[in-house]
Amino acid sequence: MIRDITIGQYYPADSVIHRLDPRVKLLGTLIYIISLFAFHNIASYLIAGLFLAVIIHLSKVPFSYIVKGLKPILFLLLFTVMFNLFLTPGQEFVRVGFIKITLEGIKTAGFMAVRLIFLIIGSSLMTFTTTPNHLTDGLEKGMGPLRKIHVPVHEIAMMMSIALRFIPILLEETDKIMKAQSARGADFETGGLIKKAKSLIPLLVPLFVSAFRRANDLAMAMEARCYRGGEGRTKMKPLAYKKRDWIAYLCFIVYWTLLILAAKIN
Amino acid sequence: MAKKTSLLVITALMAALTCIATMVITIPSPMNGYIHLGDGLVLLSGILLGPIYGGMAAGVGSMLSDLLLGYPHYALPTLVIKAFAAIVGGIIYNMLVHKSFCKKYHLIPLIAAGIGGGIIVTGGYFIVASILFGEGVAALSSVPGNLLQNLFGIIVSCILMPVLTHVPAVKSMLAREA
Amino acid sequence: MSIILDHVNYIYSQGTAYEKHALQDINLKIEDGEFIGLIGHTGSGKSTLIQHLNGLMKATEGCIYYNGQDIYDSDYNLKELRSKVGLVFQYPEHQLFETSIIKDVKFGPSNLGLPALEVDLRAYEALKQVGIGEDMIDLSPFELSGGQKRRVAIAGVLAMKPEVLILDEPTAGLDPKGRDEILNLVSSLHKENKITVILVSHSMEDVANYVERLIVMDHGKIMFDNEPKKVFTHYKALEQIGLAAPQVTYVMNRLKECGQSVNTEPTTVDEACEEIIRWAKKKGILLT
Amino acid sequence: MGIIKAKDLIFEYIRRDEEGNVEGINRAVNNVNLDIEKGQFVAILGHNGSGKSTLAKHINAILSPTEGTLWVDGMDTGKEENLWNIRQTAGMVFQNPDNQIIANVVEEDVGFGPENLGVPTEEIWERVENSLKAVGMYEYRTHSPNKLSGGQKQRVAIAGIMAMKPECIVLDEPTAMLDPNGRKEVIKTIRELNQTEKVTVLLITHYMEEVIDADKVIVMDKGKIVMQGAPREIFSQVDELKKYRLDVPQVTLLAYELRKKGLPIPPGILSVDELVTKLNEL
Ligand SMILES: Nc1ncnc2c1ncn2[C@@H]1O[C@H](COP(=O)(O)OP(=O)(O)OP(=O)(O)O)[C@@H](O)[C@H]1O
Ligand SMILES: Nc1ncnc2c1ncn2[C@@H]1O[C@H](COP(=O)(O)OP(=O)(O)OP(=O)(O)O)[C@@H](O)[C@H]1O
Ligand SMILES: [Mg+2]
Ligand SMILES: [Mg+2]
Repeated sequence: MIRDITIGQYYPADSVIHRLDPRVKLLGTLIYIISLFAFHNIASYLIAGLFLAVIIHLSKVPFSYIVKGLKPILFLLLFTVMFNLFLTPGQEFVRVGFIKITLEGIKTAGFMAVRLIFLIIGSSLMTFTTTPNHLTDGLEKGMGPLRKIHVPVHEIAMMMSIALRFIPILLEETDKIMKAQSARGADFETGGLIKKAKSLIPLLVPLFVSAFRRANDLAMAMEARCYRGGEGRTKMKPLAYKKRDWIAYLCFIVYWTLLILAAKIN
Repeated sequence: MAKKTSLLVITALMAALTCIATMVITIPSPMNGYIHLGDGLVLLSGILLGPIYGGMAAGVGSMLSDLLLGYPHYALPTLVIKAFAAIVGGIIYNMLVHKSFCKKYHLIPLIAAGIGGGIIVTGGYFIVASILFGEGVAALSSVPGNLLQNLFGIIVSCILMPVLTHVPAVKSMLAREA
Repeated sequence: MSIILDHVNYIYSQGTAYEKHALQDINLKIEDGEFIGLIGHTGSGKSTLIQHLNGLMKATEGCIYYNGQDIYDSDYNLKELRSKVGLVFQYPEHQLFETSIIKDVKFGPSNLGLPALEVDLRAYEALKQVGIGEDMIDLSPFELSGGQKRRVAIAGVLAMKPEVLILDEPTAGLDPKGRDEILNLVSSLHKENKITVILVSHSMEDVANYVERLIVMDHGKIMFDNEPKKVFTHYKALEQIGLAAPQVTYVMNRLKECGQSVNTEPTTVDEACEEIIRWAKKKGILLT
Repeated sequence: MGIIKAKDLIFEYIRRDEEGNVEGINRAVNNVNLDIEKGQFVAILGHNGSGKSTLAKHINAILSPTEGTLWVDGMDTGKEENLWNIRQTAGMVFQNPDNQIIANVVEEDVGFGPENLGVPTEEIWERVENSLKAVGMYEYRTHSPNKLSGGQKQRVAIAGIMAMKPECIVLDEPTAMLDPNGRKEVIKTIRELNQTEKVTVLLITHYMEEVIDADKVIVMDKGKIVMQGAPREIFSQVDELKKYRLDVPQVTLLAYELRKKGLPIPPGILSVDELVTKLNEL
């Protein structure tokens, strides 16, 4: 249903990970991604994999759901692997005709594939367990310090949340207008590129007119409720770290330490 | 009504429209996620709203579609690249639109802006691909898809621009800037 | 000419968690030249139903026949059907897009591939029918008042010369006079041009005043399908599903409950007035 | 002085062409004088384009007068420094519920106003709870507004205004997009706020049945106030109202017709009960 598009990939469940403060998840995802690039040896990837597995388990998101999210990049993954496999120069491992596979190639391709998979699962876990609205809240809070250098943090967050509110409304509107013009004999499907492009006009003009009318109305409604930017505003739901959030941060520190240790031993 | 609130909401609106344009017609593309029409709206955001707000609308709107469609690993790069593309596109458009030789053919500044923005997008995603998949041919493979998408974007904005100028609210917005 | 719905079912988002059975086993026959009212609470499926009648939505199950032909046949011309069954959506003025009124009204007929002269002719005629003067036709539709925009939008559908005209709450947001004007227009199209009309409305008073047959929907099913008078005798059942009867019907029923010998059938002011006068004369309050 | 007072209020929309030259002037509000007492329930009727919304926007200081003055609780709406106090004193609910709900969760939307006012967090929660309860939407506090019916959304919008603790609410056709049930819910809510919370209510509507309980009805025509008085007074002038493109409730019309036919019924019957009682007394 169109109306639910703005929850995106969110998988509703009641888990520790779902309940974590969005700031933790944002920062955590970032730390995790950096760790994948900062350390590449077998031991560190094992740790990273283990860490991910624990989080997946805690999040209660079914593994099949996660794998489904990997599907769009399957081809890309294969392509990358092949590429690195065949084109990395180095010590020859096997040779079939003119194709040469090197030891280095296998190693790079393996690392590349694992890193990519971890990267995508890691970042997807964030969207699986956090609604876009929560992410927006998290961004506003997390970027708070940037306010000191005059980044309009509140405005950006407000803008994002209004955009999220607009998306389903505008999609519904598009559908309505499309039907109404079809009832007047409009045809959006057949014809060449030019004809198709032209047929969009009866859809787009009313869509923009109504979108701007909505924007105008909403701005008026906001002003009528005394909105005047972020200054002097209080929060109804100030994000406050709970004990579990600190524990989560601690876990990331432990994770990072383990990685350093693993790199040292290597 | 204070302009600030109004501008904020219109920025949100452009972000929403960018996000929708990115999401409605998507052709999954193996090399760079998906091909879509969003770049047209990115360009228009830059032109209509100017660098700061336009960049915000384009970046945030595109980022939201990455998040909603399940490409969160692209979200952050997208935010930066699309914002930058909108800014560059907007600047090019505004530089050219007042030139006499462009007055007659409104599409020239638009196409130029589209090409400018397109270079940013293609280059930006190339850099991202290089980081993700290693430098070389694997990263280069993202380029054709992005160029195609850029072409779509230019076509979309060329259709939309004359449409938008019919909308009374936009008309007054453009008039104010001029 | 007729429209027949045979065991029509429609399910939104089938197979997902948001599944919604919006139409449940609808059987309906709409004859040529009828004036039908369609009422029901929010979400009862009225809009879903009318979008089936011109093929905009395809039934999940069941068949629809227009003049005896199955509209879901692979070789059936749906585009032609849409010109025969004109659909005026809620707030139709939101669909205007052209730079002038006349161009907008021409959009429908020119999509039918008619010769330019015929298109012009139809557009002028439709505008005349809705009472938009020739002096206005070159104005931008965006410069008109709400009521005028509504008329132009209706003209845009009329210009396709539909045999069946369906209107989804055409009077929302209009002032009382504007409301009457639009309904009178629809009524005269029905009477003079013999068009079949289906009117979706939230106003019991309006349907009682205008329509000849009333269909009541509840949770995707047809609950009543009869003359308005007969339907409104079930006013208690209507209340149960969030509807009501016209105010005058309540007056008559209350009088009856108070032991007065009045007929409870009236649904319009005129009928009620007549009935009460009759009662008053019989009772001797009023001299004949 | 009443809570809302207008003196010789004039407002003109000025249309400009692309170069900014004046193309046309439309006087939407023309010489309006108005005095509304605290705690009253006032309804405004008038044809499309009669200037109702324009007048309403003045009360919230969204528009400021071209000429004349309008005071809200003694504050001149033309003065910039009064802006925020005026908006806090007089809240406004608009026609389309979708275009005035800002947040993506019901309770957050209701909290939006108090947040802007800088109300401390604890108190915001208290206000949100109270206002959601007052409009009967407390169970829906964690829902997304996208999934509510029109009437429910509109009640959330009213709660959003209530949470700012205004002394006066202006509602511009809050029921125009709703079905009869939604309309009933909203009107009932408004009545309760007026009666229990003593909020001054200014209701703009095209539905005559909604105004029979008002303390005062104002009729506008082409920017001017042409009739003013208690509903009974106003609705007894059926022909006059028709002249202004308006109407009367159906029972009122029936009573009027019966009276014309010679039945001794007093003018200005407003409800079914009233008419039945009067007929029974004959
Ligand atoms: N696009 C959609 N996706 C899913 N469900 C929908 C969609 N459109 C409508 N519905 C649901 O189908 C049911 C029937 O809706 P419909 O719009 O036909 O009702 P209606 O009688 O026209 O109501 P209203 O009086 O509010 O216009 C409702 O429960 C509604 O929530
Ligand atoms: N933004 C605007 N710019 C120019 N003219 C306007 C604007 N808004 C309203 N008008 C004009 O001002 C007059 C009064 O409009 P207003 O919206 O106040 O009427 P209304 O009584 O609220 O009508 P309705 O019942 O249709 O809501 C109308 O002639 C209208 O065309
Ligand atoms: Mg409907
Ligand atoms: Mg109005």
